[in-house]
Amino acid sequence: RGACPAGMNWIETAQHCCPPCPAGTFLLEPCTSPGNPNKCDPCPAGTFRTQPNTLRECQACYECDRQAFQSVLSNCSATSNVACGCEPGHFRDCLDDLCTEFSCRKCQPCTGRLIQQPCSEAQDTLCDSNCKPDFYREGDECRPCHTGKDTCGKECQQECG
Amino acid sequence: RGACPAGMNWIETAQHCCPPCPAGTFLLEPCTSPGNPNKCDPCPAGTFRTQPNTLRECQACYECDRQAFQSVLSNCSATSNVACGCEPGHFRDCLDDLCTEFSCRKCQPCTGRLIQQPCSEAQDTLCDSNCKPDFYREGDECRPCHTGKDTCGKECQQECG
Amino acid sequence: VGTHLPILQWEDKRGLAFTKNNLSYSSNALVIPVSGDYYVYAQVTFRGPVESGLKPNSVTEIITKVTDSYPEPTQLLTGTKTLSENGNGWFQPIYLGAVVSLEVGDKLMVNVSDIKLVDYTKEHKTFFGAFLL
Amino acid sequence: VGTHLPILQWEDKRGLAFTKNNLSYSSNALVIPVSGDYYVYAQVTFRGPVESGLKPNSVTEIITKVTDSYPEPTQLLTGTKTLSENGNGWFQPIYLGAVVSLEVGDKLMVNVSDIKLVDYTKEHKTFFGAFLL
Amino acid sequence: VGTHLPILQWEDKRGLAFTKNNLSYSSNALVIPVSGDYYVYAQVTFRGPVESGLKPNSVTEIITKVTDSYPEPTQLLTGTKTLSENGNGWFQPIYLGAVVSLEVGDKLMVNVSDIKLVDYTKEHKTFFGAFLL
Repeated sequence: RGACPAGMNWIETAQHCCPPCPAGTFLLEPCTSPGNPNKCDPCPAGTFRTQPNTLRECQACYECDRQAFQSVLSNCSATSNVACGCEPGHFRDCLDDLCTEFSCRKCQPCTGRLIQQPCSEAQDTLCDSNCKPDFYREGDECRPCHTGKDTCGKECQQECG
Repeated sequence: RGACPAGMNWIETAQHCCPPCPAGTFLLEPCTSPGNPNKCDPCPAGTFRTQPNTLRECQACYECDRQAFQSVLSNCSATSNVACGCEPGHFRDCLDDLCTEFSCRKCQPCTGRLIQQPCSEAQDTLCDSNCKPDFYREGDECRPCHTGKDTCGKECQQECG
Repeated sequence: VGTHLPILQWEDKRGLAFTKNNLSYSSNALVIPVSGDYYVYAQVTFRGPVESGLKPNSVTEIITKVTDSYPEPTQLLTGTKTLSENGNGWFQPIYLGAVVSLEVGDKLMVNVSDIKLVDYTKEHKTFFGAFLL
Repeated sequence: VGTHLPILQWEDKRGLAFTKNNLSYSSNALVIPVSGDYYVYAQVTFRGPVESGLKPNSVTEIITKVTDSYPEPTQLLTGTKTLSENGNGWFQPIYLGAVVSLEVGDKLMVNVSDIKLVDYTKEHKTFFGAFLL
Repeated sequence: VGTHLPILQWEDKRGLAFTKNNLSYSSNALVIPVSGDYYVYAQVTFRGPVESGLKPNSVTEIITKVTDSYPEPTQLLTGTKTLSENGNGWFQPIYLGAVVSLEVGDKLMVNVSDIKLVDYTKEHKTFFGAFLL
């Protein structure tokens, strides 16, 4: 295998050192002599190359997982893979510590409580631990005082008075 | 395939019957005639053969599972595989009925109880069902009577008096 | 029988995907160009839960052969597993592979129990192929 | 070790099953006709619970090699998985495959942790094979 | 992505392990001697719980390709599974295999989500290989 000068790659099939094709393209035909440079073709739709290269094909773009409520943050381009996030009202439930894989889960509604921190891509809504005024606690739920429907039970009287 | 006299094995590549190499070695080169015996080589480090053989390589030694608190009972030798047990304070939790695969789990401490049977390789500690003197039962735990810290609750008074 | 199960569609040109020696891919099937014994394989990564879908208790992947001359497809390889993951996010790959005798013109397809549960997002998680021995 | 586990028996003629190039099947084993490197593979679909059996906490599949000239079998490939399915019906495939160097006359067998748990009902769910590279 | 995961090291001489036809193993990678289509495969048996480690909720195995001329590795095959086993001992094999086009000098490696969870104790439970078609 010939050693190539810096910035050039050895092409086995052409037995030749050639400069890389720019990012966003791939090597269709390698250079065969100084006068006869590489033939680089743009990455076909749905593929990309983030770096200059002498590779024979571009990488296939990932897709965002519609079924798992993912949304497209940025589309796949010739030089960058797709970037996925979560649809509004969902947050990322990371499946590994680098969050390369995640599913999008519904933000919790904090019914009857004040919201300490709104839901974001990175984190579920943070609900206040005690209930909003005009709500009473039953178990770990906050129920409205005056619904008119059911009678006001023990906890209800205590807090709603 | 020639039939070989007892104690000799047919060697396909040499088209010859040869005696086996001793345990702890493997067949490097088969015999080619009575005057030209086998060339047997010792099993390289990390491998073994428990039986006389005309095999071309020795078996790779197993390793004891450090992460699962296994300890080496006997090292791998040229004629025997490694034997693994459990580190002190752990017992074998067999994963199949022949216990060829097992993980080592921490022995239970029997806090506040008498030990019926101490922990061993084969079995977890057997704790006495009722509490030691000066201990009282709370749920399925045995708590010391006089800790000075918390007051003596219902169960505590009953037993500690 | 497996064939009423939905058929997966495949991408056969981009990235790691390729077909050669005129083994071709058309209308969801690998088309066999030459009779012989082939090692056929496929992996499907299933993942859930999917809001709309019911909580499935199992996932199934079947590699099926369809022959023009015979009305019924043949199930070649089946991988089927019950799910014991409780509610939250789960995923689970099933790999299948074996040697089968195929005739020129036979078509190979992959059926799955529920297309909504298939992780189609990355080419290295769900794939399908065959090679002549 | 491993070989005291029960050995599966296989059907080598009907349906998808076949042997050729004088790779033959006799008394529960594939018999190697020619020394060389083989890709050996097997899938066993386990299922339970089986009334009589205790709740097994794991299932194991082992491809084993037996050589006439050596009294102990060699474990070539092992797939072993704990079961987290609680009580009710479960099923679970284990696929194994790799290249191994074999000598003429070597015999290949498949051992399993519990024969009662093997789904033998369909040839496309439990299968075993090898081919010379 | 994926390549920041730890790389497994392999034993390539003892017991069942071998390399030939100048497919060689050096610094944790299989080095491709001749351009062509290869069937690449690997099985990793994961097991836990491991005291120190947190309770992982998933295990992942990735076969990766590194090319000298390109700064980013390519993920070829990925097997990733959530764990539903509660506290006590669990184990779980993941097998991957497929045909990929490789160039002379390409390097193949196996990355895993957590090396502490890999069962390295027996050569027939965790293995890695490739052969030219």
